[in-house]
Amino acid sequence: MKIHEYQAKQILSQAGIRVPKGNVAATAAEAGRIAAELGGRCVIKAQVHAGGRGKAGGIRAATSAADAEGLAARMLGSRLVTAQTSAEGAPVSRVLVEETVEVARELYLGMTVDGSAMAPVMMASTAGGMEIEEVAHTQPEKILKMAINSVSGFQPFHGRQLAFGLGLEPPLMAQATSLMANLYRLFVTQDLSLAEINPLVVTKDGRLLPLDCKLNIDDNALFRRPELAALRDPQQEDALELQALSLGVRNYIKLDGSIGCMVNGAGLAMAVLDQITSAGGRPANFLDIGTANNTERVVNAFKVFKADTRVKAVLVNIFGGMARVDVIAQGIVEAHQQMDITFPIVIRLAGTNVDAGKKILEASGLRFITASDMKDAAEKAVKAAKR
Amino acid sequence: MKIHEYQAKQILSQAGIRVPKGNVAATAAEAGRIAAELGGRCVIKAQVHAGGRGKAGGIRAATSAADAEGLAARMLGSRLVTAQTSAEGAPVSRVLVEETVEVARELYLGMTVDGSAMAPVMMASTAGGMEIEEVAHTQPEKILKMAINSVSGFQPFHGRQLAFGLGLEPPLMAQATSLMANLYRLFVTQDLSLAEINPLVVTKDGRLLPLDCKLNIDDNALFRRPELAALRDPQQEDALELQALSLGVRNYIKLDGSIGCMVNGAGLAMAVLDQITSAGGRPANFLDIGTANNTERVVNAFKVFKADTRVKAVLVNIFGGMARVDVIAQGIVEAHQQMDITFPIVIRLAGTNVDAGKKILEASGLRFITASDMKDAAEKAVKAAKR
Amino acid sequence: MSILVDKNTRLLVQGITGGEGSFHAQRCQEYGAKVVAGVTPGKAGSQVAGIPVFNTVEKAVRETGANASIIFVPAAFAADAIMEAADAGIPLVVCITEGIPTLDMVTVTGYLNLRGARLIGPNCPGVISPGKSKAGIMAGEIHMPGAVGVVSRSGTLTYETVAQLTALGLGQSTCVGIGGDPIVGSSFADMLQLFQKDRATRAVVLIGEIGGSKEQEAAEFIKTMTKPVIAFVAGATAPPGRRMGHAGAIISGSSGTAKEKMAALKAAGALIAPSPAQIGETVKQVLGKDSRR
Amino acid sequence: MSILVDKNTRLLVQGITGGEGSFHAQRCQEYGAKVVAGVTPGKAGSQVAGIPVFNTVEKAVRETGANASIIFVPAAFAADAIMEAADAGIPLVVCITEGIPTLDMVTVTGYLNLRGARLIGPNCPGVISPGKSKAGIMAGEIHMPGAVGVVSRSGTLTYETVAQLTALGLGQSTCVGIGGDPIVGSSFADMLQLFQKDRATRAVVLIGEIGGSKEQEAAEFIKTMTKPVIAFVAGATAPPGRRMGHAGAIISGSSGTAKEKMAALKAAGALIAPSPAQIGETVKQVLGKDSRR
Repeated sequence: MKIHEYQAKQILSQAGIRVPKGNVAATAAEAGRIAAELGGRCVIKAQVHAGGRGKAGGIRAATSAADAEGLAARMLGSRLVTAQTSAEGAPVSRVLVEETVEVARELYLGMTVDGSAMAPVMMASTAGGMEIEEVAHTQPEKILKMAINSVSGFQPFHGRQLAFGLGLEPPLMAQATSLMANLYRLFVTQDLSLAEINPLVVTKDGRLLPLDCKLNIDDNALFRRPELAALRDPQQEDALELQALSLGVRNYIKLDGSIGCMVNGAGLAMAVLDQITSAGGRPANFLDIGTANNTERVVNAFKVFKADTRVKAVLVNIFGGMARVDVIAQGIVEAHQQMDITFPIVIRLAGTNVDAGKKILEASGLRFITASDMKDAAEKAVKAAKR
Repeated sequence: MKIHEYQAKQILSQAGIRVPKGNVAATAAEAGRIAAELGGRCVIKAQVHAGGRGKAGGIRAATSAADAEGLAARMLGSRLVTAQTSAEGAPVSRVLVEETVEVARELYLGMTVDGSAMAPVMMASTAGGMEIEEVAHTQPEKILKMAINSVSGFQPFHGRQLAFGLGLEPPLMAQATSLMANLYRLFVTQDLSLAEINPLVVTKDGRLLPLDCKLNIDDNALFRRPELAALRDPQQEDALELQALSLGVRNYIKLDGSIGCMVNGAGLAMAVLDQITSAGGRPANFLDIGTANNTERVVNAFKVFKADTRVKAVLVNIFGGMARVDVIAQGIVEAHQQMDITFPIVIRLAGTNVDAGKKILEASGLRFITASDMKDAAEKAVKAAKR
Repeated sequence: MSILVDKNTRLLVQGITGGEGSFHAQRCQEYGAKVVAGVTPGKAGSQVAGIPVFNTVEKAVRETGANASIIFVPAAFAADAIMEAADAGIPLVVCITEGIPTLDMVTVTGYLNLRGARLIGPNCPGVISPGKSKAGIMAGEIHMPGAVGVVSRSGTLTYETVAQLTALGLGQSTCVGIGGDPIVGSSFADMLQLFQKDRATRAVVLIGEIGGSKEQEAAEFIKTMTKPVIAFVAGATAPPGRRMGHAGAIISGSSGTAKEKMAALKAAGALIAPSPAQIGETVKQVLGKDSRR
Repeated sequence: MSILVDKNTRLLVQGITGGEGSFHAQRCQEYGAKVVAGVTPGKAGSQVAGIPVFNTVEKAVRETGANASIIFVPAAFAADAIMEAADAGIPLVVCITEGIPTLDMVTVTGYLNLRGARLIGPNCPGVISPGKSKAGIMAGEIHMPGAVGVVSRSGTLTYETVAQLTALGLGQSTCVGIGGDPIVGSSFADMLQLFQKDRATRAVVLIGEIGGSKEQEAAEFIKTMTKPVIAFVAGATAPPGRRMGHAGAIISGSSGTAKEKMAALKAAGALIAPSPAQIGETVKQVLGKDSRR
């Protein structure tokens, strides 16, 4: 789960990490007041769940409180289009008003969990302010990586090694190791899946400050982090995905094509997308219907397909295992009973209770396009969507 | 470092472990008031740093607030002599006034660090209320032990295995695993060296309650546990040991003989005690003078010997390594200059700067009994003490 | 022969009194697995389909000699269950549970490493050695005994693959789902190593996914193998930065894409199936050509 | 030959710019040890008696090839220093520091186990292989090269023993103080195993103390040894339940007493010195009688 920059900085601050002075504002007047408290000169940052804000005009310097109020007024209520958002952009309902910082150096500090090391990894780089994946690709030697196993946890020596590696001598070294220790503790105690401070700046007055910060929370751990789960901002999420979620269809991701997909299992679902693409079509979504054996979720998935005006055809590919084919088939029939479905449906069924499932579809008297395997299904769906 | 039962229970309570209702009192009137709040019927427990209080009359049942006040009045200000105290006993300056609990079963739960497992170990037994070392000796199968390594930490399965092993079925099982998890967290986060809940009782109304509790804190970790260090009660410590401590002579332990000992190194100091004993004498103390190379500590050690009226002779056995023999010798001379020393002093010197040390003693013109090795020294000290 | 499970496997089911645990304990039993015990704390003394239930794994192992465990307990309690199995000395732990917090798995894998236990999963379909034993949730009837090893990060895509193989008359030695999470107990390379040593396995199918670098690590091991490996990586058309159902299936940076993974596998000598529907055919081509037994 | 340290030991001194670190770095150097580097964070570029100082152990190892470390940093920072050395790949770490919190050592020993590094100490005098190298704080001049291995929980009692041996013309192969704390990196049994394998060692002196059960574990190993072991356990007359300077030296329960320890050692075949002043004599008797080379 993603959260906003201002929320991430509040969390850093609670974890004992010093952040730039400032506050979040939901109205232009509020932004002006905060700017005045900061002495007028400040930075106004649009709060959206996407990077690339600077180039897109989402981060602006204000010279006075009035200027700040004006900038905030223009940002608030608008949609910000960055390289990382969709073409419609993300809605700006809050701005972060922060002190202007005189930057001497820009560094990068990040944490994630490394599946190969099976441990949290702290990453540091002198190439701060840049897209770290770009740096990893072009200048891998510029990224210091340290896997921190859970036997030792984060020790001061980890911090010294990274800090000296960044060229930070005392007393900045001590600031850096303390910040890293706090970030590690935050990461492991709060179930973060990603923490990025980019840039982490050394100010001209000798402070180490997170100028921007991104924290993602492990979705699987939200059940035990209710205070973090409460930070979700639904406005930043796609409308169709939100609708799917509210209908209990959890593993739904909107894509940009015209073929709605309903598959059981994430791997098979990805393979179906691949198969559609190689058949010359474009999927409208990823959807792993999962294994919960009830017809309601199937009906709800069809509600989402119907709400998606781009969908010209639907491909159902089910290989029963945990999931039972007859239940899925029953769900498809119920969907037709509950709503007016006009798009063609290609169905490929296999696995547990497949015969019972096929009988249900036949008995319904409804028209479906049946397919013998996933390749056949993909080709038929592409053809159906083009009609 | 030891603390009182009432302090230990406060710490348990802060760690989320339910303890019997009650409070500590320094006056009989206070004890009466607490007893009244508890409904009159209660238990009065003398707070001393020693076990065996029950048999020694340090734990008494009161039937009313007035009764409680009377019992407290008799305990407070007295000295309690138990099997674990010296003959003079330990002073009672506080009593714990607690609810009377109807006991259905008595269990034992303890934690310590096992040097062989190199990990904290949780121990549980159905033989609650008994001296656990006695149980370990006579019925070792009655003690369940579980080493908890720092990779996993305490996991619910550890708790279930111990709880089921104690015959605790749900819902007591859940109470027990939660209590154990809290005790483990307390132990490792607060640098305890020993935690014993004995007995841990199952009450007739189905509660799991620590009826008595002993917590010791790792002396080496007191520097980072100031709030625990503040719980020290000097009244419970031996006067000579306290004096030694206040003089900076840290590794001093009072024994019951007549030969004062000053040795460098704990192992050698123990060996010297053994040598004195095998020569037919009895040491007055254990004293590892350590390696701090200053004469003041040596002088202070002699102040302690002088304050100890039982000391008839002093044995100095120094094998210089980190510690320099000349500094020790200089200290001995300074001690004679600062105070009137009447007991004979047997000195055996070896190791770093031994020649310089011997010269200092010779040049002083003072009379010492010199010895060639530790056996010789012990024999001469025993002889000197008998004169 | 086969890997991981066979006729000697004595299976314990953790969470056996729950809906899924009870259902699959019986399916495994029906398939021929020796299901010797179940564990649900507080339910000792009861039975599920004749299988005795114990309060703790330690006790279950002591009384029944269980040497493998399959876990169905909910995500919040699964890490504890895995460690309990390892602590009790069980050498093979299969965790079906999906949705375990990633940092729990950091602890679990560290602990299992210490105890020397092998974990398959979590968030996986488990293991089947067709005709011998099953410690998993896959439908037994689509499988057929034979000489192809299958290892996959995905459940249903494994079924798809197995169905293709069986339809072409290509039986399987063992099929393993290693799980779709960012941290899983066993890697592709771990399983390839076992398949390489297994006399019954003549070729291995590896089914990867976008995200992480487990396929690249597998490629390093494939370079040392003498048996043919047929590979497919799902998610070539998935958008970057999104979690595709499997928590591990996020493309981050350049190394997680299906394209790079397939390139690494190909460079290491694996044959890449052109589409998910053609995995079986590709295996058939390879085994047809392969002169080694 | 010898154990742990010899002419090939390239010693790193952690905390080299402190009083003790600097003093003993020079004493080790004077004794003939190759002291190749020192570490004090923030002091990189400086020198102590010609020894280059680095900010981190990792860097020091990379630049100087140090393969052993001796640690003099204060107790509050010592655990971190030990782990830093192990993390940098140093196989032998000697920690002199006294007063390290016990739970820090739980973490440290778990981590070193993972990294495969050996720790001697903490709260110990270190290691000396007379005539070859010294990674310790013992006075070099009381030692003499020879065939007796010495292992002890105590510092000065080791000196006492060595002085007795040297006075009797019995040189030492290696002398190791394993440390007096409840949790130390290496046990008696670990050291006995090395001495048993060491061709230069003909007999081993083991000096134990009250508290814990390390001597009993040593006894188990002694049963398997072909070389004679001469033992003494200090603290026979110490009162129970008190911490005798060494945190480990507390008699708790029945198993920690000198009497029980000596009985266990004796039963395992060790010769018990009748008093601490007679350790040397006892060794002389044994080696006189011992016909094996």
